[in-house]
Amino acid sequence: MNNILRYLRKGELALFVIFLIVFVVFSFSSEYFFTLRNIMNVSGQMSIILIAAIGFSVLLIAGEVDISIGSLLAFVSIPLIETMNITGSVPLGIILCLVFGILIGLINGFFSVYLGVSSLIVTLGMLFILRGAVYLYTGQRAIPDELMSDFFFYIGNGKFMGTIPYAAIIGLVILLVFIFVMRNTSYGRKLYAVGGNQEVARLAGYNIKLLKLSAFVICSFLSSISAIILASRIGSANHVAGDLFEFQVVAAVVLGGVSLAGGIGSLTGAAIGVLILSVISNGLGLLNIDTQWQLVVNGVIIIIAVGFDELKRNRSL
Amino acid sequence: MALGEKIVININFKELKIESVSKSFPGVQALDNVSMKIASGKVHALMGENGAGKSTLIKILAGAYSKDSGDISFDENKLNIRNPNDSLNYGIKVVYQEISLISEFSVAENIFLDNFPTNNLGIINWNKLYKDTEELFNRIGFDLNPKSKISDLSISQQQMVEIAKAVFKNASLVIMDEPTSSLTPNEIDKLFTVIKNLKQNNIAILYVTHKIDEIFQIADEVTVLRDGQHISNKLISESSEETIIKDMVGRTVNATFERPVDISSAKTVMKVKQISSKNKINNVSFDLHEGEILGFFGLMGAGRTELAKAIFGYDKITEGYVEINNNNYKSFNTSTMVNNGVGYITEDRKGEGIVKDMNLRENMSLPSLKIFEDLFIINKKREKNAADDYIKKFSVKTPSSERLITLLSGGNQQKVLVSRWLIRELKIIILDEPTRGVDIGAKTEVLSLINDLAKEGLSVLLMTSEMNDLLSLSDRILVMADGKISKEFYRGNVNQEEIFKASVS
Amino acid sequence: MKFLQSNESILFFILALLCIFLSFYNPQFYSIQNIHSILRSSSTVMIVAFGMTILLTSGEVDLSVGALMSFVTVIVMDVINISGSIALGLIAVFGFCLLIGLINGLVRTVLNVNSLIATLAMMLILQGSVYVYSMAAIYNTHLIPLFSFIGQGFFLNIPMPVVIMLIILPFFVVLLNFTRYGRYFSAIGSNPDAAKLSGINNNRYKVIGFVITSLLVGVSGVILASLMDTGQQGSAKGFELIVIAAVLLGGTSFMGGRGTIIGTILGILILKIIDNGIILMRIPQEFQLIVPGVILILAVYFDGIRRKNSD
Amino acid sequence: ADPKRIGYIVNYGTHEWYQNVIFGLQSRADELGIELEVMDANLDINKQTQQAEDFMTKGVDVLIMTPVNEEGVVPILRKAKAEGMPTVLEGNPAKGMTTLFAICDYDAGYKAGDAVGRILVSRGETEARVMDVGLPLLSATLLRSLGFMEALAEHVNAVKVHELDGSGMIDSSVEVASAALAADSNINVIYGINDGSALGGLQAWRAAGLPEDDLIVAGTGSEGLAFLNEMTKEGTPYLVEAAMFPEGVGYTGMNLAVDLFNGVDVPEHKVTPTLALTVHNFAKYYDFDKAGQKRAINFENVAKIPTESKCTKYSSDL
Ligand SMILES: Nc1ncnc2c1ncn2[C@@H]1O[C@H](COP(=O)(O)OP(=O)(O)OP(=O)(O)O)[C@@H](O)[C@H]1O
Ligand SMILES: Nc1ncnc2c1ncn2[C@@H]1O[C@H](COP(=O)(O)OP(=O)(O)OP(=O)(O)O)[C@@H](O)[C@H]1O
Ligand SMILES: [Mg+2]
Ligand SMILES: [Mg+2]
Repeated sequence: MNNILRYLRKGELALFVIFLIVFVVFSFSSEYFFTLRNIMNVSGQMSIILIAAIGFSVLLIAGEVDISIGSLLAFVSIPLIETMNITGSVPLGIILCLVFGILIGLINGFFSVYLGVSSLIVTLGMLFILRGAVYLYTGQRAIPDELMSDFFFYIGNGKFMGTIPYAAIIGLVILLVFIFVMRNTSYGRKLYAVGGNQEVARLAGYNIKLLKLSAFVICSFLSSISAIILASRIGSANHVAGDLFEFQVVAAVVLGGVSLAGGIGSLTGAAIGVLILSVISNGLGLLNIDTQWQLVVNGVIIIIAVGFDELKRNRSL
Repeated sequence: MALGEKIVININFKELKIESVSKSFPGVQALDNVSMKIASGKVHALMGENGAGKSTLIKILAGAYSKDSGDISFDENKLNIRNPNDSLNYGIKVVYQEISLISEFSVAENIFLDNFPTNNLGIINWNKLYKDTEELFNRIGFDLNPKSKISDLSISQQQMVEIAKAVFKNASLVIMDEPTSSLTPNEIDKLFTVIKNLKQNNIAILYVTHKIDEIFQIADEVTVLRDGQHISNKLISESSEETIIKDMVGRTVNATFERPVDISSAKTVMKVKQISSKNKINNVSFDLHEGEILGFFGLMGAGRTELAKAIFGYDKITEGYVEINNNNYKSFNTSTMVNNGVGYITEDRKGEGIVKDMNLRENMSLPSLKIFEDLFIINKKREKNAADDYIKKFSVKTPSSERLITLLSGGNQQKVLVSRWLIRELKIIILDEPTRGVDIGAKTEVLSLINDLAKEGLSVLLMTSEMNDLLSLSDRILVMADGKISKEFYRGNVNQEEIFKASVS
Repeated sequence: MKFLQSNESILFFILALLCIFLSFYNPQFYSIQNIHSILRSSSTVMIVAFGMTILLTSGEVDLSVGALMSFVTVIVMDVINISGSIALGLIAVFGFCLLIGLINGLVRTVLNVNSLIATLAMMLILQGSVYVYSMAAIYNTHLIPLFSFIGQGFFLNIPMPVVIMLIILPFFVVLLNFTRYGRYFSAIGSNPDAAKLSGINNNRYKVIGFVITSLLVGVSGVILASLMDTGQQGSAKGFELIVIAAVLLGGTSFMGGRGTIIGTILGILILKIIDNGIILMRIPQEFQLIVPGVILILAVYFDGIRRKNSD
Repeated sequence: ADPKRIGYIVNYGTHEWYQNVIFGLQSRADELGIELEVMDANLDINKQTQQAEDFMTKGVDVLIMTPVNEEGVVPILRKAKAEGMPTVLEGNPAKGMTTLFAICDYDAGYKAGDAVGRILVSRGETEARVMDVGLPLLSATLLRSLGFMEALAEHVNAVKVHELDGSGMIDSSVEVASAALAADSNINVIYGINDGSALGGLQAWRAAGLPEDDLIVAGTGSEGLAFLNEMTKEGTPYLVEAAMFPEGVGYTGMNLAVDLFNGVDVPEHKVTPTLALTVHNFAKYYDFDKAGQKRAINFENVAKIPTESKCTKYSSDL
């Protein structure tokens, strides 16, 4: 415990406390909440957002943004499912899905970095384009997974030794790897520098364009992994998948203290942000709170959590 | 950069040659066939008015701008500088005029920004990073925790980090663009020691400054630019202050100021009573009289900037009050102060001064738009006329008032920011390093304008690190240390030694 | 000639191209009915976009406009149903919008929550609480003709929503271009510290920006309620994205500092004419997503090139 | 023994239609003394999957689901089967399901088309020029449009002039219908795949200032009060409603869930009643209080409506 506390920085600590409060409140108010099964469920459920949030944070830290990830989720699951259905090979489908993800990342990056169009605009456009393309291709019908392979089913639905969801394991591994990369490698620090002050980074001889492009690719790549887990959980390439996903990710990541202005924030924080929102959603569901109230509570909690954090950090403003 | 291509550094060159380098921006010929030679082991000073082209030349050497024509070479070897990375590989290190650090990073990370110590996998060796930084600081005799975050440092501490960053290793040519503009005398001494050290290591130094006395302390040679053209090149031993200034401005300038004898009997325009703030200010009180120039001295981090910001309503005060126009303000913001006729010029031009999306005219009129209004609508013509007046008065180098402010040279931007407040009726002006980066000609103009305005009744809070200006202009000097006022001196009985003593207590 | 060098000229060019192309394809494009239809549906977007332009210029954004708009339709219909008075309905709507705008503004300035997040949260809150207010849609039972006139009527053969938009428009053109408040909004968006140190009360103007936007949503919401003849929860879905996309297309910067009302108007017209053209041409409606996406990217790209060349 | 707790995951719980489905489920659950818990996926397919897991954690006796998308619930059904959780679907069939309760979309549309066709014939018209305010996103709504057009064609020459995507929302329907009417307003029938779409089409017609005398509007769903309000107006063109009685759907669904729990033999598809409602016959099924804006369903009379044992067409026939 002490180690965890030392590891968390000031802002993250405040969030962690909020998380603990939420956790304790739910544990007392719902008999189902603090059970191994439920906790494992939540850890699996949150991995979809978590993995995309990691990529999204990396990109934000590098000073760019990608709001097309929700549409991307729907888009890249098409090559995944189609390939599996046609060739009968799950790995091939996964590879193709990731390749498409990387390609979209490259396109986003190319327009933002090399053609100089603000990434918000590019990816806002991409949000429309990808969703439209999905509707066109699928004729607004979901494409079912006809292969029904156990392996694919287990990615999103299976549990290691019957307890720990594989999705949670995937999410955790990716999180740890990227926490390390962002904190302790020169590549990670360079991304921070580029997002923190692009001009300074340029004068330090960085290849800004390549660095940013790589961040776009990481974001799309990780979102594609989320897409695979989601596709496994919903057994299809689904045209309605990922709607408003970008909002959920933005809320979680900013709640976790990653700045929209670039260069500030940590993946640990982002992960705590995801954790808080996922646990709240799960807890409210278990308590049978009506959707309309869930929305209100979610909104209020986001304001309180971010506001509380900001107030602590910057009283004078 | 083509992959695999390796640039060979020849550190053992005799001189860096700049031959007929030209560079133009739309509407401006920033450099016009400029040639000069910088010998290794020598300090070469580069001087010129604001907008003369000094920073442009430096940015070309640094690979930040590409030149239109001309050659740059180490002895006979032509350099091919296409981007900052090339320049760094040639060993050209720059201390930029504007602070160029990542504010969220630690000191050590900033110093090794272009060269993190890593293993083969790109994993950073943090111990080595901090140890190397510590060693570097020891070597250049300057005391700072390598783990501190840049945003927690004062401007002058940041400047020292900039310098350390440039000199740390592999340098063949070190370029310093006004490195002392935000340093205290003590730090300037340290810098000069560093420079001597570099000389001994046979490193060439290009040194840009507006402080003419400095070049006589450290430079070996001086080149003067005017309007992008090479004007003169002399050995220091063969030149004098007068000749250099004459080369720079094309005329002589006079820099002594007359002050009225007794100001303390004038009526009080502002009373600061026991104010404290979260940002360091601790129980500060003083009165300001009409027409008085009240100088503030302090070492870096003494809290002058914080005091200025607290008085101006930028930072909230936690205790005390400010009395102005017969009102007591305990809680107020910047617009309260501006409405009471107070103005403020920041020391952080880039961060807090200029509005980069606006042109020169709009930047100038920002706090005074009310006076250009005809019934809610801004009268652009009057606004433009006012801007043109000040462009002329301070000889701001710009094709027109409609130019984006970011396209002006640093010193010219500063002139715009000074004009920003002079355009309107003011009772009190707070000047935090008002002449930072302003060339000697314009500086004299700014200072004598301040003097004239004070004679007409404007009260001035003057915070400047330039001791000479402070001494020659102030009617009274308050010395600050650690957020408090430690001592008060009156014009006529100031003693530099005592001032320093008071500032460290 | 100066006009031709501006961002507006690119948009204008795109717009003209679209119109020419569509009128060749289908002469119905220029039918008075079609023009009415385009303008009517543009005006609700434009009205809100005026406010959004101000907000984006000052470096803020409001994602709650869509949710607020559907809430407004419910309130206005319900209050008029109960009270039988349009005036009371409008008072309720604008009172409510004022409150929401104030909350958005204060959360942004006092709690210092990034407005993207603050208004995203407000969006969730409004989406939820509109059902707390009434689970069922509210139908027009008051049958006051004047109310139907607001959205469906014509004045001098111009649809009323367009008339309302045209009344509001000049106010914002003047505000942003010719008054000091316009300058303040861009200064705050471009460099908040410099603005503050110039004696501008940033927070006050930010709150004002949020309040103006919310009040404009009130206007659009009333028009929408009249047009639907219903107070409908969940209407105006995705409205915020369309408004923001149009404002950005119009050349306003998301980072603040730059904004133009004329650009915004052109941006909206382009998007709406594309929507319209796709229906006229009987192309699959999926393209209503794809085409604006492509145009958004290209327009901003060309604007960037133009800017580079002129600097 | 009867089940004690039943969980229902609705796809879009704030929609009037589903509020009334829930009302029907709850009415029957109350009669049987069953505790009904409802979670709302709010059109988020990922959330629906999570909620199914949550219900399994809670261990309800039967799980009822209206899929956000029918392909998307296949893995949930697989998990439920593995856990031995009896599951009932509402709306559309999905691979691996046990039983389903739903209206027949095609047949509902067909009944409305038939009613409209008769009115046209009685008016001496020979052609139906239709603006279909549809929702191609869902196969269910496509089936409705198809049924409507095929029934019309049996009476008159039926032409689909406009095929629109109104998102099922009144505001987008107004917008797309306005554009369509501007392109070609020579139509005499507006069909909406739900009440919002039909009303949106009608509102667009009104905003364009077109005459209402020869127009016929038909809606679908009997979702809430909207069609009753409009239908009872003097001189309205809104003449036909393909009623689907959502309360009845819920009522039937609860019975089906209990049967499944008790091991009674259940049909693969339990069809719930639909009917073409007009201003003349609605009172038999709905007690409508216009001033108080309330309606009350007559479960008994709805139960008497003869139902198909199987739909004429399914989404697989599209
Ligand atoms: N990026 C740019 N775009 C357009 N004009 C520029 C740009 N950079 C510099 N200039 C112009 O080139 C001229 C030389 O500027 P430079 O910054 O080199 O002056 P300087 O000698 O460094 O002055 P200072 O002492 O004020 O720093 C100025 O007129 C300036 O306005
Ligand atoms: N000992 C210190 N350790 C860390 N930060 C410090 C320390 N002293 C001052 N600072 C920071 O330095 C910054 C600037 O200091 P300040 O402006 O008070 O100095 P000053 O008296 O105005 O001198 P100058 O303007 O010449 O640097 C402030 O942000 C302050 O927080
Ligand atoms: Mg310079
Ligand atoms: Mg200072």
